[in-house]
Amino acid sequence: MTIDILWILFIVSNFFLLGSSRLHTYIRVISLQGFLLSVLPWFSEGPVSGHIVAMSLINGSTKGILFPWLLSQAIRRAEVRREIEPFIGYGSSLFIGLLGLLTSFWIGNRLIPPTATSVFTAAMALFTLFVGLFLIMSRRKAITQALGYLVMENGISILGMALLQHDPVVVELGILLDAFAAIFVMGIIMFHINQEFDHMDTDRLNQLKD
Amino acid sequence: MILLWTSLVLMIFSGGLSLFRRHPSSPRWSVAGLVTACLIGIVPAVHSLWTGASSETRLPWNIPGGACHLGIDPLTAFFLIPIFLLSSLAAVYGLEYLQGKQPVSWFFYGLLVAAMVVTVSARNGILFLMGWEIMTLSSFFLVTAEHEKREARQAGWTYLVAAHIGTAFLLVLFLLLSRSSGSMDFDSFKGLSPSETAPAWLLFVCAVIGFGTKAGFMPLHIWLPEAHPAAPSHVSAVMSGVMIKTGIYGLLRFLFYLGAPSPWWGWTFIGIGLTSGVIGVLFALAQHDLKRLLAYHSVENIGIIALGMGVGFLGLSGGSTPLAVLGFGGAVLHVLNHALFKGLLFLGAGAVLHSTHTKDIDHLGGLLKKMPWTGISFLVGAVAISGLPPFNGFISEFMIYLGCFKGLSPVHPSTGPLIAAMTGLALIGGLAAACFSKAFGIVFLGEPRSAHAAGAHEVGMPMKFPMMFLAGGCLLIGIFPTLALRAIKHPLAQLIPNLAVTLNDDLSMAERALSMISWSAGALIGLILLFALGYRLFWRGRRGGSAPTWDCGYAFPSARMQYTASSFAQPLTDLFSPLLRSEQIGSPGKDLFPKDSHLVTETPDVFWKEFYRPVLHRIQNLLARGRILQHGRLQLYVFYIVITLIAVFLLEMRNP
Amino acid sequence: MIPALLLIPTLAALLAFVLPSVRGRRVTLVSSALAHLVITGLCWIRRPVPALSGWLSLDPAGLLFLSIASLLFTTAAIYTVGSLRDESPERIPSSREDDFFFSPESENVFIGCLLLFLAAMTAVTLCQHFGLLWVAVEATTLASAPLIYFHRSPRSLEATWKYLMICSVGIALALVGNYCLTAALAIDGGADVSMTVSELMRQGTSFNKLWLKASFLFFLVGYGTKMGLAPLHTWLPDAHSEAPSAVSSLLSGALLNCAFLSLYRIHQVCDAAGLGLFTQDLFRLFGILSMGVATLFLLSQSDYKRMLAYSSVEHMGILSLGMGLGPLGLFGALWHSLNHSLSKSFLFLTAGNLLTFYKTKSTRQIRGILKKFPITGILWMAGFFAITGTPPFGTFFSEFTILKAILEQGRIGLTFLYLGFLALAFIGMSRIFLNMSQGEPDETVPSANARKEPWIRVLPPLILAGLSLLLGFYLPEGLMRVLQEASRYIPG
Amino acid sequence: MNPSSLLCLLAAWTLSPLLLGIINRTKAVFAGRRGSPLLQPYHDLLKLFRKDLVISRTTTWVFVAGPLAGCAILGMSTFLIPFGGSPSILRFSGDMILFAYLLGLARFMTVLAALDTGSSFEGMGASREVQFSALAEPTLFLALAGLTLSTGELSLSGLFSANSTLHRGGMAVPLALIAVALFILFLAENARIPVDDPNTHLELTMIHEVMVLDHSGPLLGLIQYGAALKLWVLGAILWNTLWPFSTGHNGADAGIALVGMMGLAVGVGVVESVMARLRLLRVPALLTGAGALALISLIFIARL
Repeated sequence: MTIDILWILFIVSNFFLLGSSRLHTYIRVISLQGFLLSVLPWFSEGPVSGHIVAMSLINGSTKGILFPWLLSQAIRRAEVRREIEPFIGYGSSLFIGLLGLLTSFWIGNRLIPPTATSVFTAAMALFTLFVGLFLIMSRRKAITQALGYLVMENGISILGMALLQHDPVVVELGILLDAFAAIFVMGIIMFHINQEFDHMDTDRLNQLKD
Repeated sequence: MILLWTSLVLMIFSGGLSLFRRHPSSPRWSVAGLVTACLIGIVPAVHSLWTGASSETRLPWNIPGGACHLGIDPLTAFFLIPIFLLSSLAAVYGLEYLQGKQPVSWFFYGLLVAAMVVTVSARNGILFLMGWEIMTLSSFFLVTAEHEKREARQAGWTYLVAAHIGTAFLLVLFLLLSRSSGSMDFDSFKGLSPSETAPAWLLFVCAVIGFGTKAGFMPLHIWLPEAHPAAPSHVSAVMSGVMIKTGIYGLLRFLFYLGAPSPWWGWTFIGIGLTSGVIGVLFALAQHDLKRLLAYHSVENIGIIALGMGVGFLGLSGGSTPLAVLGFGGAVLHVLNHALFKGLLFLGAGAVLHSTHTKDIDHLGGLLKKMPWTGISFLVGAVAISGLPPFNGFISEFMIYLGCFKGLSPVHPSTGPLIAAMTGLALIGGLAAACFSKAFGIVFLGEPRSAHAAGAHEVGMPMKFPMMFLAGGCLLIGIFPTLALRAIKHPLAQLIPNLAVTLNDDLSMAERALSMISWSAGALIGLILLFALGYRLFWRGRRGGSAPTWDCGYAFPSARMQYTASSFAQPLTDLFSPLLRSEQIGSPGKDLFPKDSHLVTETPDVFWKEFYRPVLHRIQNLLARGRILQHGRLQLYVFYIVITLIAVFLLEMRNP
Repeated sequence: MIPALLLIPTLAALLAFVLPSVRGRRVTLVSSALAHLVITGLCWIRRPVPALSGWLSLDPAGLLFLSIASLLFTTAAIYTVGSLRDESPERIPSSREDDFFFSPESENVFIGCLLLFLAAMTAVTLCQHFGLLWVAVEATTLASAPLIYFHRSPRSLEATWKYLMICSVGIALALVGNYCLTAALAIDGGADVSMTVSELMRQGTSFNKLWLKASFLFFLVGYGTKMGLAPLHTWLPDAHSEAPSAVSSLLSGALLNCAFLSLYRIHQVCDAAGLGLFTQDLFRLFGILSMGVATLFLLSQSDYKRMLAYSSVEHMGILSLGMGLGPLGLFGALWHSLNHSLSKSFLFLTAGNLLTFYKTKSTRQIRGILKKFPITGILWMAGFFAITGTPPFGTFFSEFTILKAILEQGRIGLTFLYLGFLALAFIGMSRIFLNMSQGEPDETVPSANARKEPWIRVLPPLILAGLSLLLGFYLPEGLMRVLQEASRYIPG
Repeated sequence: MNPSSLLCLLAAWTLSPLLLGIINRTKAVFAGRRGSPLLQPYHDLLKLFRKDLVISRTTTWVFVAGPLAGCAILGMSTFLIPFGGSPSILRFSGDMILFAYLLGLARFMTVLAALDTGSSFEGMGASREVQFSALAEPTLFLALAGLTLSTGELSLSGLFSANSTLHRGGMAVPLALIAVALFILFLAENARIPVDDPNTHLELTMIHEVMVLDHSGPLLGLIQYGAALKLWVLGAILWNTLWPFSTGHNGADAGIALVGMMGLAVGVGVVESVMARLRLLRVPALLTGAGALALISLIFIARL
């Protein structure tokens, strides 16, 4: 039953993301989610292998420490503190988040749990995924979108961690590759956006349209 | 068959010759090759038509469902002969007409002729469609040969789009036909019972729309009055004379795969025929561009062919063999006749254009004196297309009329459509005569209305000869219609196989009538010659001198005071103005002492103006609203992804 | 041979990154492309032995797409050399919006990434393992992003940002798909099964259906984003229009196919697991939707590169539709992917030439190409006929085959939608293409010297156009067999 | 060949100008004048044939060919007309079609000859002529269809032969309608009041006469003779419809037919005397009305 505490933390952190405007809060929450993720494999049944230990260490160090640090560096360089004028207000965001939670549970409950760990794995993964996507589509700043992407990654990782025992290494490699790509390539591009437009709003990035 | 293949290869080769040799004499070689190819190709066609024999060859072709399967049977041969004949004549004509300009157009010309040949002799669906589309493309390039002109581009576009949409229906038709057997070979379509593939009405509709677009059935004709005037005249002649007939060919060949015809097929065709015929000729009347006028007459003549087919289908569905024989006979014969006189008329119009550099009828006049040979050829064409004896147009219309009369019987359901067909044909005939008395009268008679016309000169032999040849053909069929009857006998027997027993009886009835017409035509010509001789002997010497035309006492008559084409047609166009919707720019002089005034009337196609253009605009505006989708914001795009994801999940995970 | 296929472009890329000489880099590019093409050609003669315990092997579909990618890359490489040479380095890149010159200092990054892109695409065609496949697809995104950003203009920056962001979201969803696939296996204890296509297909119906369905849905949305199925296509017109034309030609002709191949793989697995009808429904839905949405934008498009991009969306719709129609449809779809790639890439290369000649992407400013640049004009016209499925180009026959598949299933409504969208697209594109090609050249629009069409920029599209035309007349026996094996279509 | 047919042909050739004389005489009587002699048209023709020709410089051979061919064609059409119970010399299925188109050809030639002068008056006449004839043509065919429908015969001679079923009982009403339609056609085709006024001399109002303004001498004579022939052949068809009976005796039938033709001429004279010419714009309505009558009769017959 201890795993349910983990889930509640995930849900709360997700709603925190939806309701907050400070970029530093985002980063702290994402860091928290990274640590939560690293704990997740310990709850699965079966023996604790060296493989699991290694994975949880890698996860904790990258998602809990490395990425947040890189992002806070980027924020400092770009001199932005908070997300202003999101497309969807914070109150509405929370409400939509609630709807997303319900939908996730609706879909997740239809899927037979892949492992005996918890019945909520799929639902939680979907919900976190949804929150990440929602951040991308409702916020204005390029950096918030990158943050949203990381949240999404976390959601995916929930599923991945639950399946770690069945999973070949390649899938785990996938998560890391994905995250690296996101941080590095997006970081480069954000740097260019910053240089080109002197700020990181994506408002100017709508020239290409029909 | 080997001759046909040789002809095809030679045709494409000699057309391609013009691509590589940029020498002034290279068109000459191309044309020589083309004419030789046509002459070679015509041999097996004539043989098949005369003996009723058919042959085919099949070569492997590595396209799924496709096979290089060509064949000649009487029906094919009947369409091949005008193709070869008119194409070779028009090629000779084009040699002088183009004067070495646009050498590349010879490549497309060769391709066009070859594609037409492939289309009518293909025995495999894929090959047919390939020929069909190459035919469209090559003629598209010919239409836009002078693409620096706006009209040519517009015409080309309209043509291309219309042809493309028509082809889409053909694709459906072929695929539905091949559904039961899975093979695209025509042989496998035979003996198909429609219920096992698709409802017959669907196939029928697809065929009529698909082939009708090419043929120029009335609401689908819009490309035709644009494309024909834009093309070089020898190409117009080929397009109008034989290319649009491939649509008729398609109908004749494929409708018979659909099982027993229903009466409503006949009614549909008669309806199409009346619409195309009457409205076509009315629009022709309202035009003052000579080639556009001729193009509308193609619509009209296609209408006449459709009337004949309608009569034929009524006969088939009602079990009345004479009706079927006369109807289809008339229709098939009109295909040949139209090729002759419309080819002739387009060549004539081309000669006028070549010599005067204008095709506006209102700027011409008095050309008969300057261009006697062109003039008399054009006159022959004009009389023939009006369906007047003793020329060929009369023969085919006569057969359709006779079919209508023959089919009349009280309380029979097909009497109504037959009467409609007959009356419509009469109206078409009257209006066509009106239109061509205008076309010939204003262009060739009277005084020149402009400097263009005054400076006209007769064209050279390469242009004169094809026209005279075709005029001779018109007269030949007009005087010896029984010859033509012999030519359509085998195609008819092939079309209506279950009637083969009674075919001879029915044909001999027509033959009796036609031989009497033959005598009458001979007598008529004799009588006219007699009168002419009398005039020559007795009165010609008694000229009391010559004078100006009676001018009602007006002091300074000028050539510009002559009746123009527009004023000539005005009573009729006024009468039908609700249909024609002519547009007027400027106004005629008013008051007792009118000042300078200027009046232009235009009669654009009413279907294009009132239907296609608004509909296209409507669609475009509607779709333009959807373009907000691509709004430029990344957030929105991600939103699409989320919505799609949720939608597919809700859609597919409903019932676990 | 498989290692060679992967290693040649990778090593060449490393070489290009470090090589200081301009000429050396270009020679590396072309020669490695040719080498790759030769080895691909050898694969037709003898299929290579699988590597990495079957994770990498070349099945018929892979062979088809590998050949397309390799061929297009070779032509694009030659073309790139020409365009790099034409855009002389001493010209100063201005900050104008329509600045299309390459900046010289990034040329080594460009060539390096181009080669890496080839390596990634090769990997996609070779991967039989879903995890590895996913990595390879991700790698194509990463390798191609710098290529799109090559012009360093705000517009290309925007395009790259959108491309990266949307494709990353898509690829993340595909990763979820991978997990769901694992879950589908794990539930019934089939944990030891390797996630290669053949192994999974051997599992047959022993999957957990619901997880497999979920997996497919995630794959569909994920790889569908990469493939450009509407409404997930939004990055495509931006990226394709802003990238250098040789890159556009590769993106459209080869990369979209890679995504299609990924979907094809998961479709194979679902089909073997008895979910064939379910996947087919969705493929048809997305197919026709893509065709419809693309038509919206084709009708009066004012940027010819965007028009080509939307046309790609339309054709991806056709491919998806074909995949949703059983073996015959799949046969048509695979065939069509070949035809489309050839025609679209030569169109993009020609568009690149037009851009160089006229310095504008506006369809309204270019007139009379046929008169001014005859070869380019002919290519442009030929491209129009090829892309709209007009005989005698190969596209006609493949579109026809798909229509046949639709009608064999008796879907009359779908028939009318399919033909209707094709016709509307034809109407829209014909207006644009014809107006650009025909007529008198507009002398008020500045353009390059007339009659100056360097062969190195005209030859590659000419070759592709010739092949595209050839496929309309003749489908080689070997190719036919590959198509049939890949689609399991046995002609009756 | 039937000798009586030959006689009828000769009658057509010789007696047709007489009809013109009768019409003029009737009109004179109605106007209270004495009028010209009945044979005056013959004198006119002879005079014209003896005259010299004056030809416009604008014209070509078409100008001469028009009257020549026109007259020859109308002469040809007389071969197709049965008269007074005797069949025509040329008869075959569908000869009525040839007949209708021969009239069309003659008109075509006349119109061309008119246009050849380049005069706007003659152009105007030609324009009106083609308009009215285009409208008259369907009416003629509707009438012919009605006759065919009621008899099942396909040739003019068959339609009006002694054993034709045209005089079957119960056909009276539709036949009368057809006859009225044919009478209107008869007036219109022969340029008679109320469609055209053969005696007017105001160019702007004329149709047929204005087309031949420039023809003179023998050519004008040919035109007038042709007009007389046309009057005869169309009259013969009208009379045959009005009197579909046979006494069984050739001579008697021919006599009755001759008297009938004279009667028709008198009838035309009466109509011309008591009616005014219609406005040109109303003529299409008249012709369409005739077509409607024929159509109504067709509906009757088809149902019977």
